[in-house]
Amino acid sequence: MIEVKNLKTKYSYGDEFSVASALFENGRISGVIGKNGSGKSTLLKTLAGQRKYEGRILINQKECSEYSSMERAREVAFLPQSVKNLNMDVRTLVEHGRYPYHGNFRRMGEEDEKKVNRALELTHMKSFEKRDLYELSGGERQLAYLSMIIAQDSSMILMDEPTTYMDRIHQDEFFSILRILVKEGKGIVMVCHDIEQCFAYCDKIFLMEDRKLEYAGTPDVFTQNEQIIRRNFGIAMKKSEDEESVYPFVMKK
Amino acid sequence: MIEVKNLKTKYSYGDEFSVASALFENGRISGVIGKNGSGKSTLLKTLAGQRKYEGRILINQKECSEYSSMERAREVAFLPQSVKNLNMDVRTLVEHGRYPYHGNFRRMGEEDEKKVNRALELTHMKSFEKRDLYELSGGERQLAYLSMIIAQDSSMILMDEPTTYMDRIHQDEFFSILRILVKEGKGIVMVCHDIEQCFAYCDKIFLMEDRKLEYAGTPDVFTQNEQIIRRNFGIAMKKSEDEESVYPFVMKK
Amino acid sequence: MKKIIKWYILPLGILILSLVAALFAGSKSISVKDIIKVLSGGGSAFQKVIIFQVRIPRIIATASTGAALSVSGYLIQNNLNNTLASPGILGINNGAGLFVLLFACLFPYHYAGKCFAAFIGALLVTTAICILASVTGMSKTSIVLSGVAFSALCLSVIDIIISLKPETVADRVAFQIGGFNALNINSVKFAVPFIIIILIASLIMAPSLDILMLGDDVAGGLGLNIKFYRAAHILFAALLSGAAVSMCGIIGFMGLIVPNVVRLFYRGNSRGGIFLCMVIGASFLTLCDLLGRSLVYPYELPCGLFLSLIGAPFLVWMLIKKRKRLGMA
Amino acid sequence: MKKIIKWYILPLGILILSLVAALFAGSKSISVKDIIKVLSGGGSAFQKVIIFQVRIPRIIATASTGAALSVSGYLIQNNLNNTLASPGILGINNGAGLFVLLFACLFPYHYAGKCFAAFIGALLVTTAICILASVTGMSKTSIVLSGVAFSALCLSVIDIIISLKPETVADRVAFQIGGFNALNINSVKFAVPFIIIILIASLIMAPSLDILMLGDDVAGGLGLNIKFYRAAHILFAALLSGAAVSMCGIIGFMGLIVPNVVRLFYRGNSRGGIFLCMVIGASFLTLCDLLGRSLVYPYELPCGLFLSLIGAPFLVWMLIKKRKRLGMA
Amino acid sequence: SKARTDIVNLDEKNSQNNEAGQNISEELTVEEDQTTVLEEETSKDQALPQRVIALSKSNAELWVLAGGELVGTSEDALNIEGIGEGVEDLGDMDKVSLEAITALEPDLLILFGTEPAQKALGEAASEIGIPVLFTNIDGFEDYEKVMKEFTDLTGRDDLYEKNVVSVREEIDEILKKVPEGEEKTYLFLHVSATKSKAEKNDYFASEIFNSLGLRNIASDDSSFDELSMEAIVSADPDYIFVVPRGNEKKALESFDSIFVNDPAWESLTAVKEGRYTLLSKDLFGLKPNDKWADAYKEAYDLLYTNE
Ligand SMILES: Nc1ncnc2c1ncn2[C@@H]1O[C@H](COP(=O)(O)OP(=O)(O)OP(=O)(O)O)[C@@H](O)[C@H]1O
Ligand SMILES: Nc1ncnc2c1ncn2[C@@H]1O[C@H](COP(=O)(O)OP(=O)(O)OP(=O)(O)O)[C@@H](O)[C@H]1O
Ligand SMILES: [Mg+2]
Ligand SMILES: [Mg+2]
Repeated sequence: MIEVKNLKTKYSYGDEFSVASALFENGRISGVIGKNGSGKSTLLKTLAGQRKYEGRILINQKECSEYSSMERAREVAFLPQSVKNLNMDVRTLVEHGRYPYHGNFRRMGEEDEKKVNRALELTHMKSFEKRDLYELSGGERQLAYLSMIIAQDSSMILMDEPTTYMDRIHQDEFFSILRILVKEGKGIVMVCHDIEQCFAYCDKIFLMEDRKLEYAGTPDVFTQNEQIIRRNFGIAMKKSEDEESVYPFVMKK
Repeated sequence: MIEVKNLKTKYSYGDEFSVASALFENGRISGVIGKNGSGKSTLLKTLAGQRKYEGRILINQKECSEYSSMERAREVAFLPQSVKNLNMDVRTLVEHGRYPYHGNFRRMGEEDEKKVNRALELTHMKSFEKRDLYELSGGERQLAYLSMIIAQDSSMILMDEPTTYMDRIHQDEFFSILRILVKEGKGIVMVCHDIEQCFAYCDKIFLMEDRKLEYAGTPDVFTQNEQIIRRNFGIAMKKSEDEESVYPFVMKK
Repeated sequence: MKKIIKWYILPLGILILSLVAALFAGSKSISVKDIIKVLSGGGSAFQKVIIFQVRIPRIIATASTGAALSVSGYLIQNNLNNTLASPGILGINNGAGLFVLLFACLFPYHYAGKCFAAFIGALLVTTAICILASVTGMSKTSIVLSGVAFSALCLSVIDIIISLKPETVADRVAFQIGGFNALNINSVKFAVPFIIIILIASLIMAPSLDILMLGDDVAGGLGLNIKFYRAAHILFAALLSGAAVSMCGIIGFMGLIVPNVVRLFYRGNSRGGIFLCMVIGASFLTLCDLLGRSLVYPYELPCGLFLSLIGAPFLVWMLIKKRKRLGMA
Repeated sequence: MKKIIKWYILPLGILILSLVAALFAGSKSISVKDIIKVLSGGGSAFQKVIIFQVRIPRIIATASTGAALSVSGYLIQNNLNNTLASPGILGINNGAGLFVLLFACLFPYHYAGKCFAAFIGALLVTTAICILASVTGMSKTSIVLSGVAFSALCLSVIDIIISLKPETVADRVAFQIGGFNALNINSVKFAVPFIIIILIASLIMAPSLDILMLGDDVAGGLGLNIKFYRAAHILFAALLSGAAVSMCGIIGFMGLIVPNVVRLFYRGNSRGGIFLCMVIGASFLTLCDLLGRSLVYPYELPCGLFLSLIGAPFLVWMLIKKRKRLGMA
Repeated sequence: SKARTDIVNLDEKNSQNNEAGQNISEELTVEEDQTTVLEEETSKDQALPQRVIALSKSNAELWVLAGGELVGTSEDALNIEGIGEGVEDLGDMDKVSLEAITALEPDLLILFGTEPAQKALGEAASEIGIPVLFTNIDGFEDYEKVMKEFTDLTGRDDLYEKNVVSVREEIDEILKKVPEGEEKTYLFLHVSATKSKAEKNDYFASEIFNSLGLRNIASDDSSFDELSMEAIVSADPDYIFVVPRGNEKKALESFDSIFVNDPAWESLTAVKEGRYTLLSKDLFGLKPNDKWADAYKEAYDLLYTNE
């Protein structure tokens, strides 16, 4: 669980980012939406302890900055918006997800192996485990990093546009994986540009506007407050009436 | 116009990629869809003259490999799937789009400046022109590269998942930009994972399956051949009956 | 307009000032008045010799060496996207050193010839690097590693020669330290026109360097012949530093510090960067050499000393000043 | 299983073979029989001196220097994600060289003490680099440029010392070429335990090196204290090469070639990479030194000669063999 | 050893007729049997060099010993006896500025033929019209030859008599006293502050000890010059001679520490029995020139009188 109060952060120039208060719960998928440049990535980075901030970020009741970095990584995993193309095979990458546990000293134990294998199976990347990241397609690479984050097995998972480059089937699978993780009690915070998907799968939605997080609520609430969505995305959302429809909420003009 | 016949290409290991025949026309938006790893990026790279190939790729009636690289760049622009985060300001980046014209020798002329400014205006990146790529959000960076490709002003534009990281408004704007370009007679080939968008905006759709391009047709044709889409994406498409719907074709279960 | 003053007029002004300073300062046996007399056609024979045969060639040599080495470093660093790349690390210096040594063994009493030897050495090694790199794909890593390999190879041959003919070690040391105190006028006549031509060529080709930095995918899409230009810039760099080295031996850190400093404070395109490297490198080395030859006259201090002594703290200062930008890269 | 043989047993076997070869080969005045006699407690006094005071310390020194320099290079290169990085380019060698020279001026002819001086020099310069780099954000570029700056600074002070005391130039050259023929047994006693401890420590810390390579964002998310580890690896590298340099002066290219070759043929994690660098570096330098001291006995050739002479073609061969992988990077 | 003296003698008239830099430099390689060529050359050219620069202690000394006067010399030569007050200090012999040389308007520049830095300087100087003379001394015989040339140039045969012929006689005197007996071995070390290097027979001081009946353990004529420690221990020389490169006084204070504390050195008989000696730099480190006989005498005393 991540609780945020009066959070403020800033780049060397430009306006301040702020969050008055927000709660990202365990067992929930929290979606962060907003325009380009509204500050979603900055928020996630800050929550992950990667940026200096003022105010409070309580991760499981303890202030983020009071964690040692390894402890924090056991509580919070973070997948950045763009990831590196490395000369490294997929399995090795995924094994690095276990770093917060074995650190430098312990070797990969049975437990670790199990977590790694499970992550690879969840993402269907088992057959790619010996392949190099350089030799993967964009979507496959994204799945490899996703496996790493799953292997990290932290109670909160922050993901910045994780479905980038994924095809539809993988996106669907991705959300079912999230469901599995959420059932295990993990909390997910993800940034997402596909509003229909977001409304379909997220339990709670956080909207960032102009470097501020000011609106939060269930998809239903947002559907009712049409103008907020329309202002940011040029469309509104409504409950789908078509029963063949893939998503429960669909965009309307 | 790009005409492809019996195209074959291959990585150092793994199966061959092949296209029996395909025509990417001017004045059209051609969408390339397919699963992760089906070979979309490889196809685009090959069309852009970035890979060795067997068979024929005719760019405006002339074999791709017979162009000098500068000539080719005046005919075909190419935006790769992932782009670099550089220490360079946006305007400089966009000006590089003029390289195929002025090369090393000529300086940026009035014509060039005009094209650059127009590209920046189309993408609404004019106000960012002095910003560094490092200081941009993911979506803003994507728009910067898009401006560069537009400034390149080639008759064919190949784009690999260009809407990555873009928010909904920018995506809409992106497609209206494409419409403008298409009206000017340019041909667009783009890879896209959002099927609804693709069906809404593309004039012709090319589906890659297992490293082969075997199906091509208008959105209507694909809508009729349900099983092909379903096999690849887990859903099918249908004409929208809802008149509030944003897209003319929507997914169905 | 402010930009033009800052990036063009100011540096050029500094260059001209340093050239003039270097012309008028030096031995006390010839006063400013004398120099003006000589320049306007008068003066004694010996004053003419000092000005026209000693001082002016030396100034020309320092300025062009400074420009050549800085631009050479800039080309290599931007081309390979590697702050640490320099003519030295790519084996160009060792190649030149090897040929100087070979030449010293074969024709021990032809000193003037060694400048051709150095130049040819630099060129041959670079050609070898380019061939190996192109066999291995002309990627950045393959160029860098080819450079390391040939650099090491040349060094081992140098070691063999020194082991077989220990008396050549002095030749080696003299070459390695570098300096202008015993500048040979023939080497200036050979190297300087050459350096000027290549400098102009690299200014012309500069835009391709910008495009290379966008990464291979994007650069290819913009119609850049990546392999060709990558090789061309390396070759230019080699020609420049080969010509410089042939005049004055190895002047370390010039090709490493100046381009890095320029890149820290200048953010425009490569043509501007090359121009700045050229002008700043030329004035900086001229001033360092001026210090070296006048501070303890008639003694000489190696100009490389001042180069590092002034350049390094300046780099530190720039690093601290620009630390915000560094954090992002 | 095949993996274990290939990456562990085979390299270790090679190491043991080279150590044994180095023990038995050498001056003709002592035969294999004699050596066995000495090792089992017998032999004449003079034979004992040769084996225990000359040959064994030398083998220990070459093996540990080889391991230290290779691992040092590997740590720096992976840490900074830069093929060209090495102890030399980061100023560690120049720092050690400066202190050796200072020491030579203050306490000439205390041969044993110069090894501490070298070591302390390397350490001080690295500390300075780390401080400047941390002020400027501890990014890769800031470390690299801080290294370049301090390296240049040390070099300029070296130049000043040599200008003031020209007789020290011989010390400078001796330090720069490096070798084991004038090995001081006290420096071995000091440096080797040290090297062993740091090697073990870097094997232990290896996983953090892997994580660093994922980039700062991802590494931070995995709980790595990026600044701390980046500094720690640099410091380890400095300690290793400082200790090595204190025994034998600068042995160029070791820290550049071995890690690059290892990275070309081995694709596993950093712990394996460090292990391979260690073992291959140790056997390679031991063999090179064996060649150096036995080929022209009673004279010696510098081991660096064979290092480049064998290492460089090997690197070329690896480059050609692995050219497909290179194309991607 | 072979003596070579190369003269790059630039005729002033010649240089006026030709365009700058296009001068024809006339290079004479004078081998042992060609000394006459040089004499002819100098006798034709009656004008004696008036403004001479010698850029090393040894060369300056030779020129002064031959009765010449200098206008400029390198720093290390300034304390030589017989150097006048007005002689210009030109700095470190490796890094003399061409401009400083030209400013003295020399008509002869004497340089070492073996030093590349001086060689380069010589070429650059002759390029702009300064006559240059290179010397190369590896032993007493070379000294004799160069002195012959110099005294011929200065016309001071009396000084040749005094500084060469009588020295030669003194040396012969000493050599006559050398007792016959078992051949002892020695190791000659040239030490700098951090390193020691064994000298072979081509070093001038080795010639002295060899003629006094000793044998250098580094005695072959290969060109390799790093003697292996194993070889030193195996050869176990009877004497070790040490000459410092740097400050002599400091070397005297601390040169013991080179040999003690290191078990390999300590095991040598010469060290155990204290037969290692620091020799004076003036006689055995630099060419002794007119004190050549003193060097022989000191070596003789060390070997035979002290016992
Ligand atoms: N290093 C930086 N220095 C200055 N400004 C920055 C920096 N990084 C980002 N910004 C600015 O901060 C704002 C928010 O950036 P952020 O990356 O958080 O946006 P985002 O909501 O993730 O956008 P996107 O959907 O495009 O990824 C943007 O306007 C961006 O230009
Ligand atoms: N350098 C390479 N070497 C070997 N195989 C490769 C290489 N690059 C890509 N591949 C493989 O080729 C296949 C097609 O890759 P490509 O990038 O063209 O897919 P894509 O359709 O663009 O996928 P995505 O939607 O994930 O971007 C993938 O299975 C990938 O693993
Ligand atoms: Mg973002
Ligand atoms: Mg792709």
